Amino acid sequence: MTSLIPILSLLIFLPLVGALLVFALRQSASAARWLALAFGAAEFVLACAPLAIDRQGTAQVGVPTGFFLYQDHGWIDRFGIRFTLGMDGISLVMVILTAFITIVAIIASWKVKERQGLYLSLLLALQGAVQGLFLSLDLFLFYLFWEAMLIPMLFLIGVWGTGRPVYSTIKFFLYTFVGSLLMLLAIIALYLMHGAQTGSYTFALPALMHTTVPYQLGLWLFGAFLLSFAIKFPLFPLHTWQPDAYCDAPVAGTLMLASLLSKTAAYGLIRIAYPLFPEASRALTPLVYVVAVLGICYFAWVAFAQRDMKRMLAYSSVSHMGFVALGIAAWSPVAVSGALMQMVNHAITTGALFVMVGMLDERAESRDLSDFGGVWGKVPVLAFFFLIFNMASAGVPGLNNFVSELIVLVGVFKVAPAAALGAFLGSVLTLIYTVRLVQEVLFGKESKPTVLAEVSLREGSVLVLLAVVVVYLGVHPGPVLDLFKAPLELLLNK
Amino acid sequence: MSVPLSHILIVASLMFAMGLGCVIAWRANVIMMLIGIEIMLNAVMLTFVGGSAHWGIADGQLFSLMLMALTSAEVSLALAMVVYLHRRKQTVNTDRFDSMKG
Amino acid sequence: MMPATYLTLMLLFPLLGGLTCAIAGRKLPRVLVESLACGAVFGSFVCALLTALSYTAPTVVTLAEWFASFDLVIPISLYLDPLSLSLSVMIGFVCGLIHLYSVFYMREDEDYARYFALLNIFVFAMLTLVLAESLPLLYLGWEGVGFCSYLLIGFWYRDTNNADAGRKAFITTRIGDTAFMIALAWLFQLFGTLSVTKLNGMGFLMPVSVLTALGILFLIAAMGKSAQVPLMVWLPDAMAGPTPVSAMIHAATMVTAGVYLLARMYPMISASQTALAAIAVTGAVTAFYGATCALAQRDLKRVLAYSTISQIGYMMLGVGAEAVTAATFHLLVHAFFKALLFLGAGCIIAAMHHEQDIFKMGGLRRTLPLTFWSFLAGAACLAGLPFTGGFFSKDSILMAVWHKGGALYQSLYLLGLLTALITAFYSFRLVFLVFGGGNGHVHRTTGLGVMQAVLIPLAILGLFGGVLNLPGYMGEGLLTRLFVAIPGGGAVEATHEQEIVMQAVAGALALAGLAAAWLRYGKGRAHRMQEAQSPPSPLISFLANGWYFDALYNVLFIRPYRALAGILWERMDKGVIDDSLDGLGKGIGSVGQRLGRWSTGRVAVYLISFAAGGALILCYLAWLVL
Amino acid sequence: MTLTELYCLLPIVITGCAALFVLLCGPLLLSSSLTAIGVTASAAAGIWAAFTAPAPIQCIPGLAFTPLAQLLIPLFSFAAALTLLLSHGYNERRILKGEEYPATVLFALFAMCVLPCATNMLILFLALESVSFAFYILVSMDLNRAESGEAGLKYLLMGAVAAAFTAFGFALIFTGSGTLALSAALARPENRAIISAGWGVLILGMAFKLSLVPAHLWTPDVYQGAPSPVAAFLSTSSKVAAAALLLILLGHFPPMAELRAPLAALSVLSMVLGNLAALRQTNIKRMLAYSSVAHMGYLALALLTGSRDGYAAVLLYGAIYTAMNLAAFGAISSLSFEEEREQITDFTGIGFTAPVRGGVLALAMISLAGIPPTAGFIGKFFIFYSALKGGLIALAIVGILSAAASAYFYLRVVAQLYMHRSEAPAPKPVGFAEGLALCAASACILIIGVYPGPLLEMVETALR
Repeated sequence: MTSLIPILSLLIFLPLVGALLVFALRQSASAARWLALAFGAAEFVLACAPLAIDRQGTAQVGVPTGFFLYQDHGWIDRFGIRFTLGMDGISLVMVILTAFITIVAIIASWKVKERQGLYLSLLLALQGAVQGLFLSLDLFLFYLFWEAMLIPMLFLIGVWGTGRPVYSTIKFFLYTFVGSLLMLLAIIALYLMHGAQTGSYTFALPALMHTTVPYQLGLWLFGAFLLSFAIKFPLFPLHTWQPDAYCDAPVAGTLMLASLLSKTAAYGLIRIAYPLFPEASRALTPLVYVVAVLGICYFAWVAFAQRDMKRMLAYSSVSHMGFVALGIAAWSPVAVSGALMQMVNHAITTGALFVMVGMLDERAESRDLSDFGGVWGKVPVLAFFFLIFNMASAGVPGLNNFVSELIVLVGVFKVAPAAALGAFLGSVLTLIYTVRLVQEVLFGKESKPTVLAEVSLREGSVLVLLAVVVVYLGVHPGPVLDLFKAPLELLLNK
Repeated sequence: MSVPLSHILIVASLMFAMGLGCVIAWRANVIMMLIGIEIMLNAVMLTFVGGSAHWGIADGQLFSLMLMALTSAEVSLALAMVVYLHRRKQTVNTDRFDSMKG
Repeated sequence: MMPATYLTLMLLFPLLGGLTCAIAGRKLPRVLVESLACGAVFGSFVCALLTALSYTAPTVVTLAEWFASFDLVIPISLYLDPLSLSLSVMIGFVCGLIHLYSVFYMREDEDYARYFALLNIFVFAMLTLVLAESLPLLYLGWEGVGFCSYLLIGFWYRDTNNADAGRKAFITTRIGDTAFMIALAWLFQLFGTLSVTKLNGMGFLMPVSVLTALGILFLIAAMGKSAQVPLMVWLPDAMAGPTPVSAMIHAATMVTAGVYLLARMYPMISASQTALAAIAVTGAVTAFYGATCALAQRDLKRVLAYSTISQIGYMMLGVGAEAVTAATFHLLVHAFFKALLFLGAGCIIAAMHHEQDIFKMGGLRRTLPLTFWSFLAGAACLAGLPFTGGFFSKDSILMAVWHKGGALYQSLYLLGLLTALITAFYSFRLVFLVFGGGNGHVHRTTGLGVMQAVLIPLAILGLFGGVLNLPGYMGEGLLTRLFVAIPGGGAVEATHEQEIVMQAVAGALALAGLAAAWLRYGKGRAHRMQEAQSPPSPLISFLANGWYFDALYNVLFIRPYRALAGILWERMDKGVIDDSLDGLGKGIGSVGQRLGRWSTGRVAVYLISFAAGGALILCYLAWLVL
Repeated sequence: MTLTELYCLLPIVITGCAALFVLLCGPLLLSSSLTAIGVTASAAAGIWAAFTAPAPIQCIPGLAFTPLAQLLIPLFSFAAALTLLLSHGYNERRILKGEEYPATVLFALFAMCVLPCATNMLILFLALESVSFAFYILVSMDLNRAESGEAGLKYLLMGAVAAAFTAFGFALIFTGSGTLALSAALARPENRAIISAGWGVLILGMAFKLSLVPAHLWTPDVYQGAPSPVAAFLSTSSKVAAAALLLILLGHFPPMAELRAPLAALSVLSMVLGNLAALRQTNIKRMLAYSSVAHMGYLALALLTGSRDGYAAVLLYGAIYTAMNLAAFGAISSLSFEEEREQITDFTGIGFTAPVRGGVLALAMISLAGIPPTAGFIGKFFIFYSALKGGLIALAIVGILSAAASAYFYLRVVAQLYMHRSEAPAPKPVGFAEGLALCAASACILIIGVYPGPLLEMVETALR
């Protein structure tokens, strides 16, 4: 169904316009802040708008099945590249998630001291690119957004980062860049192959799905896609950019990286790589299982050794992303819906934890575990939220991560019990470092400085927002899971 | 036509190679290098003339004439530069002009 | 009213109470928080009673859908049957009393809001665990109680030891929980459902080997939660929490969840004799282990903790011997008398100004008479003195074991008897050391009145708990009648003579233990007091340190884990992966630099390279063309 | 001469006349008016050419207003105009006075305008060499810096040798085929050896112009020594001109099979060496020189396909590369004051102290690295698309990997611009002319990056 208002384009361009306006207003930090927040909020409203429309609508001519919002414009005719956007349940959830996380990021960057306007403007630009990625149905367009995301991120880490920001940001960039360039070759190869077979040269994803790819070549092409996505994911052993980047990025940067950018990779696997190369993906599935399980356990284990909270969370974040990879690898409806759910939950939980570490860092000017202790006694409200998010991350039922991990594991167990068993082991390891984090920060004797500021209204609002989502998704994730159902049926039956 | 084309080509190639050799070998003196370049261009002209003769058309000669003009322009430019550089560094050894590298 | 309403309210009261305390507790007046928390639990208890009164037949109540993904549908559904009903009544009652007790016990603590919030949420989770019909919901309760236990053990978080104990409990039980999760995933793969009732009904469809494996997974889950060998190490440390917490969580309710789980899944597991045998062996070994360790403890609460381990071992043994009723019976009675003992210990500790070493106590029978009598009742139950509740319940288990027959079960029976003897001995060792002698002095008495008053109903229930399920020769048991409908719930078909003989044996053993304790600690008290000053003998320290399991695990798991974590990070992550990439980058960079050096700055080199390139091309062409 | 022919020739006439006019009347006019005249003339030539229909020119043999000219003349004019704008402020700061400078730029433009119009080898060669001549002078124009003269010498010597090679190539091809006219030239099988030798020599001469390995060694020295605006002009137009020459030749002589391997070798070596050698360069101009080696390697890759797609990719990439490098060198030149700002460390914090110039430089770097949504990405996409379509899979993979490595040194500049603190005072504000040039270049980068349709269309038309 194509509505009168081009919601999909607006979803992409609204943040971009916002970025420009905020950039224009950068001289006045407070104006820039409120404007950015206003754009963030407007985007969120816009992102939620499709919830209100009829999503069952009858199929229309020219619109691929399953997409209840669809837009198609000519763009670069020479190559048959079109500006095609489409929204189904999966992208809807991802779009809402992006809008939500961006709001959190904007509020979390309220106190950025230097060049705040520019900072917020980059955040909005990044949001625009991510939204574009989640909506594009043209492979070229997808790739464009996939790479364009890197630019704002590059600056966010490099300019506002701490530690070794330049090293980290360039490492992050190069890592992802190598992978994505190989993916570009694969995309072009697929495009050429499809063109040669059908005579119509197009990057349209639904059309490309019908390409017959020889098995050997398919392996290579899928390998290129997989490599690119695995780096962004990141999967073991392609992850070493990630702790550095997460650690050195400013709070909002880490939030966007951990909560959204890693999701784009998972989204790419689900939306593009797996459906495009069903045979090749089947063949490489054991590999994905191995790296996913290895990742879950290995990262959880390494996380335990960390002294820097942010680095610990960075490892924790990849460890949890392993469940997403696991779910995708199993490629059964239950497992993939679990993976998608885990993407949402991971974004919320890990994002919240990074925000909280940012708050602690702001207060104590340290992220080293040994500088903390007895925070519970000093700032009980903050500690309360810290505990909740950590428990969510450890998979305590009633909170969000449990649901998705359960679905993934149940789904995976059906297909590959051995992989699921490995992941179960990981859940023990997860708890080990989580309680260590909780204990060293919250419990023990009060360390210096003995007085920390309690959460402010601004921070409180963010935390409450996140906590409500954490609990809601833990108790009643039905509506979100329902959205995944129809698109997954289509994707998996291909 | 008494001289076969192949002979002309062989001579021209040899001249060209010798000119190139001169340019490479006489790096201590820019003037000698310029002479080497002249020899190379002369080989080119010879080829053109030979080609013209072979095909019985004047195009090659025309090219040779143009080359002569070009050469003179080139040499004048080069000599101007030699004078300029000599004034700066008191040498015409090209190996001395190596402040930029890497 | 419908049972659904009662059940919902039963869960909602403590949940809302807990949430209110958690969110607004610090802003509310203390009295309000306390009465809210107690009210919520008593509300729950009332609901449980009402449910019990209106109970007719097992029912499944589906309240809502938790989540659903394709064929994986997880409802929030509750299952009301005699097992869950009896447990929820017990939980409501015991927890209610302990809440009341806590109000006075925690009188001086500033963090009352956190305390009551956790306590209430614990009750909610425990009731969910007991009432759940779908396994994930059961797991929610299962983890929920674990979470509350974690935070309550480390309630006085400023002392790192307390927090460590909480962490240890959480992690150790998580190992068991993982087995639970695996079983859960596997069950879904096998049966396509996670409903307890459906699973129990379909168990027979599967080959016995699969059921054995499932049974063992559930057993591992139970080992974690119920502190059975080899996952028992956390429970003694868990005594770091406030004493009412120990009473409620680590004696009466949460730790018995493992037994409950096995009882709940019994219809399915029971198809596998191997699984049952494993359960029975675990139980018997744990019972023996706990009892021996309790012999040598000096800390009042640790004695009780080991005795809890031991008593739960009995319950497991009961399940393993196909006597679910007996196990449940013991579970209920144990809940009463162990809560009683802990609460009594709490009174003592409060009165002794947080002194927990039993060798520094004495003479309290005069200064704390009420506590003394109640504690004595509890100890009698624990020791299994004839005609106390503990006597009947323990005996019904032992009888079932005997009755099951076979070499294995008979040796387990003997082990059980031996344990019973030891139990009687250490129970009265405790009594004599704490209350005997003359040098009793009490530091604090405020609030003790109510705290001691709470002991009375528990003491009565403990002593006369036997009426819940009297042996066959005294008339049909209440529980047996209730449980007869469920598999494994029927009474053991033994003749009255057999029953009487066996009870006589057990009673005699208990009395023997009492006598031995009297000889050693009643009469020889002064001697023992002196002995306690000197370093303990190897055997004593072996027992006192829980057979050195902690040290063993430390060497086997904890230290390697820590060390490997560091190695993986420094050597593997930073060393191999990252450095090799950095090295690659550096290598490429220096190759580039070298290539850049080709530009020497000398034009002659440029010309030579140019000419060489030309020569190469021409040679190639010549080779190709000529 | 008919009126149509005059119309067609007008761009050449305009630039030629403007060059002479500037040279003759220079002493009488202010430098700003010289710049204005130069820019106006280039703009006029470019716009005129863009809107003139291709037509043959009968009156002058060897010339025709080809579709290729319709694309390339505007492109060269654009580059020349921007160079003049950039040079205006630069020359004032560096005290490069005199009318010779704009006149030489216009001469170069004149020769460049002739080049795509050529229909015979003589004109082609003359045009190409005239371009080089102009650049020999421009490179060594800065008498204040010793490097400038040195660069001129190196360029001249290498250029002369390369010209001899090119001429020898033409001579051999002429001898083998018997005509100088491009349209009539046919590969005669009996002279295959001569013609292929000619091609071999010619390609090497062109490799010098395009700075392909192993004829690339002069590039860093010359870029470093030349005044920055000249480096901008040199690195863009002269390369595109050389590429155009190859295109014209290849378009008329179908490339022979034996040339594939040498071209492939040149391409791979250039891509790899250029990108690797740039990695640790500390001098931004030398870094850009190596980067241009690599970019020309990509171009050679597209040439190698021998397909229409490949040639289109060459032209598109040439155009895009022109915009990118003009922006990059433009930013450097506008940031150079008393001394050339050429060490990468000199750019610390410039992104914030001089936002426009820093931003343009960063944009140029991002575009050179080929990251969307900049033009560089479209160019790279087209190149690798044509390479894959032409079946050059291994080369494409090597190329893309080296391109990935290249991101490192481009980003290093970006990092230097924005991610390091600097105590240095802010540079003086940018002049109008330079600002205009920078904005024009960056606008091109962005517009082509987002909406390359029209340019693609133009490229397609040019190849018809």
